[in-house]
Amino acid sequence: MFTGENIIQIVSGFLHWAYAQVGISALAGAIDPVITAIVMFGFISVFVMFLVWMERKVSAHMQSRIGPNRVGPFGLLQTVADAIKLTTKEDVKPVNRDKIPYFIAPIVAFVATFMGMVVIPFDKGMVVQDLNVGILYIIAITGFTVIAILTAGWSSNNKFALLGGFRSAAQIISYEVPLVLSVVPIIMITGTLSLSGIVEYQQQAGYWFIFPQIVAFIIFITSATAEANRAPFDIPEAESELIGGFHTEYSGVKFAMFFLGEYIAVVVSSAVAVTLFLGGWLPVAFLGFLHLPGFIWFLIKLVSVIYLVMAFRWTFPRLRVDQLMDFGWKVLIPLSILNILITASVWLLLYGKGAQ
Amino acid sequence: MTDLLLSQVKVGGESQFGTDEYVVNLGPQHPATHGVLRLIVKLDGETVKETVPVLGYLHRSIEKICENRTYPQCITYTDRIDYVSAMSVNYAFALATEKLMNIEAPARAQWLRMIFIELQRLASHLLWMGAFAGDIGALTPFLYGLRERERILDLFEMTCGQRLTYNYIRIGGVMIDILPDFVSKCIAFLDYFEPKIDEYEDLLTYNPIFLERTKGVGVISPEMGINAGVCGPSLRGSGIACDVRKQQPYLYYDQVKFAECIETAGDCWSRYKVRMREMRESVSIIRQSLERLEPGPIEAKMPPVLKAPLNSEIYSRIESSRGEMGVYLVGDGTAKPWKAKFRCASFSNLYVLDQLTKGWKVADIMAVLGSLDMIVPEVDR
Amino acid sequence: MGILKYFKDIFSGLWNLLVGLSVTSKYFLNFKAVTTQQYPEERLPLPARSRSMIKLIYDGEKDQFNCVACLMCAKACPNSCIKLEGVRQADGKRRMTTFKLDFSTCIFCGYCVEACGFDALTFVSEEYENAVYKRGSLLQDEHAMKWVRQAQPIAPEEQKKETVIPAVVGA
Amino acid sequence: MTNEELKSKIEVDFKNDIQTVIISAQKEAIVTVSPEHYVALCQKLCEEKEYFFNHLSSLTAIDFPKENKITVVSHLWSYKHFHQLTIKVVADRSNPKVATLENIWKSANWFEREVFDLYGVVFEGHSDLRRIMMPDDYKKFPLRKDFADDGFIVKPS
Repeated sequence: MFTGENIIQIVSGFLHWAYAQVGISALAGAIDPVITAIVMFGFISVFVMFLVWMERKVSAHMQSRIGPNRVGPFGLLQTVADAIKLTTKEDVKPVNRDKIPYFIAPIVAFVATFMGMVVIPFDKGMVVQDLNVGILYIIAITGFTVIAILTAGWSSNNKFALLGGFRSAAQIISYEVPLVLSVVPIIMITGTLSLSGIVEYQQQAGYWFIFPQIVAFIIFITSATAEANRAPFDIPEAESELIGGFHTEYSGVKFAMFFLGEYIAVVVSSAVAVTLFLGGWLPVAFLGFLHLPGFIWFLIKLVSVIYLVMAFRWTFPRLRVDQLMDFGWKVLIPLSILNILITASVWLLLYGKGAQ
Repeated sequence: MTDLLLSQVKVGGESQFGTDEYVVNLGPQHPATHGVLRLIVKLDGETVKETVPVLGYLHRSIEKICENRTYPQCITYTDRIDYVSAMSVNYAFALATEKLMNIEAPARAQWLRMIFIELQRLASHLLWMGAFAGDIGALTPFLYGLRERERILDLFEMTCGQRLTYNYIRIGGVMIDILPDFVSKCIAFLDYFEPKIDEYEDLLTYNPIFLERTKGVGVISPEMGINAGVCGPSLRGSGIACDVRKQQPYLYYDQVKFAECIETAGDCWSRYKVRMREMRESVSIIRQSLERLEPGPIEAKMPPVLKAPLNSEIYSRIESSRGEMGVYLVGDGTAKPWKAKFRCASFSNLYVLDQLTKGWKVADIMAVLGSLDMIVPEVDR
Repeated sequence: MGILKYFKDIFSGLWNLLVGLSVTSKYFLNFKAVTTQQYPEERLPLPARSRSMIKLIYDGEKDQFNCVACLMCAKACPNSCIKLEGVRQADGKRRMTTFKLDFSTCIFCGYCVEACGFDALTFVSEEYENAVYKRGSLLQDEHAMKWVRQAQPIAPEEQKKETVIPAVVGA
Repeated sequence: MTNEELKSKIEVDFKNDIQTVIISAQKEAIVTVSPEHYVALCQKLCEEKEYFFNHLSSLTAIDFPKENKITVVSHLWSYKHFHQLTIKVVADRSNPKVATLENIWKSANWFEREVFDLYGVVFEGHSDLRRIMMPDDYKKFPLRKDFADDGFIVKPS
């Protein structure tokens, strides 16, 4: 069967054959992860470009427009053209910027979100590094973006950017809490922090966690949207209030890095949502006869979740900064704590003390 | 968050970390000011301490220009006063001139004027709805609003040849009669349009985020609203009946049935509700007017050169899309007005912005500004 | 009660968000609901009355412009953007010699066309791409504005409507 | 109240304050008031139950260079009785000074700033009398009849 695991085996077999040909078999252990990372990087770049195109198409059709349709078939190459434009364009910098933080901020924003991809299992065994603390790792590493955004807002020496940076700090810190709390019930049930382990548990149990944990799913998607600074929680950017927020003064490649960082954050959080709640690479039950490889199922689910996030953006107004805090602290956190309590008590009732 | 920090600082009397006023220039080029309005906003963290509008970036002195043009020529400039609702301003000037010179427009012209002014009100409110939602952060209603507005503009272009500055309503009548298929096209549009209003309401009215952003924000109390000269839908949101169409009927507004839309809360949400309900009323007015449209002349008999009597003056008011639109004309016996004054709703509505935003957050400036339905060319003239 | 209201608010809020999502998703799934046009390829014909460009009517049979330089258009123009001169010919009729219209100040109000009593000025709906690269190109003379009326007959009711326009403008 | 009733009532009530009250050819009631009674009259018109002119619809000025005067015109409207009144007060053109109505109707604030900006009428007691349309360092008063519009027209090259 043509599954993700087979692909990995074939590829690694090919690689080891190639190493033997050039005589560096001894180094294989060191080179393998590097090559995997490069492949990952390529895949993610292409996928993010597809997402940008998808977002524009989705928004266009929601607004009864056509969207990009000039470059390539259905405008698919539009993002490539945009990327070329952004990379070749002049990098306009404010004179009184704080030079080093201004330079570092977009790199941190890009890298921090990108690192999250390392532990996402696309298929059984198709994962760069299957950490046993995968969820913790993702939550920790994506939290880095707040530093990037705050640095960007501060170093641009622009009033709107500074306001945006402060808003972002307040927002991301308060939405980390419900994000983590919504994941806790699943960890309680499965007893593992590894993402692959959670998917395997769903396979054995025969159901996806979205069914017992619908509340957690809603809380997770909401907080993940807020974490990625996307509408309706895009107050750090808020183009009708703060023009561009923290990236007001960024242009060219640096802007592209922020832009890509935002989309990768969407991919990472949606991928985690798929893994935790939608059964990762498992096939949809009533469509099992299709016998598609696991990573195709994963991508289908991923794109559906991302569509949901995009539909939020193009339907809802933006919250005000204090209402955002209120919503986070007064609605999401109590709900997620309640969810933990209910899950724990039901599990105790059902399985007794020896649950697991 | 900022409030908390500040309160801690102030407890010790002399503060160790002084906080500065944070002065931000919103505009003249800013995505949310609908043109070239400049707001100097003094902030304390996210909280607004003072909003000072700086006007005049679009001042073209249309009143001075009108003093040097003949009465019919002035109409072309009234288009530019409020280009989102040009028909209403056209009519405001034509009405003042007709009263000044004792001209009575024929019945068909009056009904046509009513149809076009109400269509214009629909177009203007649609653009407003989109821009208001856009200010709050929902971008899709803007496109929906423009989509329907486009069909209204198509009706205008079919009749008078222009889409924005019509110069259609003239002194003593209208420019040109409608085409034979106008009535059927107009009814088709209304049939298409009415379900769309429900769609906008689905999208916005009870959306919890929209409610959060607009309910209780920017409350105009009735006393303050009247005293500060707020008018039109913005004042009707505070529960004051102030529709000039009801209080000082012009055209044939006393012959059609329509309700004056009044909400009582006075916040952004009630102003939104008033305008949404007004769209439905406008649709009903257009339907009634189309039924009563009868063949006949479209232009009154007039002398070839229009001259106002010596020492004559008139102040006439109409309800434009944005509120009360007054035109004050002083005639001196020549073909040109000695003085022309346009009293515009946006100008007097914008005055309350500072009082409405004091103590609120930055984002509320956009919500309040959007809900007041302000158009910069009308403020600056 | 407070707790109940708290959960009720959350549920009604969620429901209204879903109602909003259903509207946008309805348009997303209906791919035929597109209302925009692809401009350079798709050109919509403008209505016949469209005030797109002012043209001077040229009579091909008599090999001359219809304009007799009566200056009514120049008087009617609110911005004084029309400048024209004429001469009295040997047969006693006036003819226009130079005609200049400054489109940089023209506001397309239509008063000149309405004031013209000799069928010399007209609006055309075919030409509407009036942008130029140099501001000077907007000052057009009679050669640039020359336009020969097409032979196609105007619909009778349209013709009747056109004649209703009275020329009550000017100082 | 109709305009005739308004006229006769004002004639009786404010005999000492007003200069003239007329019904114009366009059927509008127009009161001309002397500058010293201007604010007091407006205060009464705003507050007394029979008049109740709670809405200052417009405030502007007219320039008469030949008579050497600037007339400040305000239009009042009552949301309760649906009647309209025009109030005129005459100022000297060389040094125009009129009392402010800001303390009666707040909306007069910007209207008076506009008149100050474009006509140069100084409103005494106004809280914030700055230019509103023109730049702060502008010297002329554009809506006066002797204003020369010199050098603003850009001719095409």
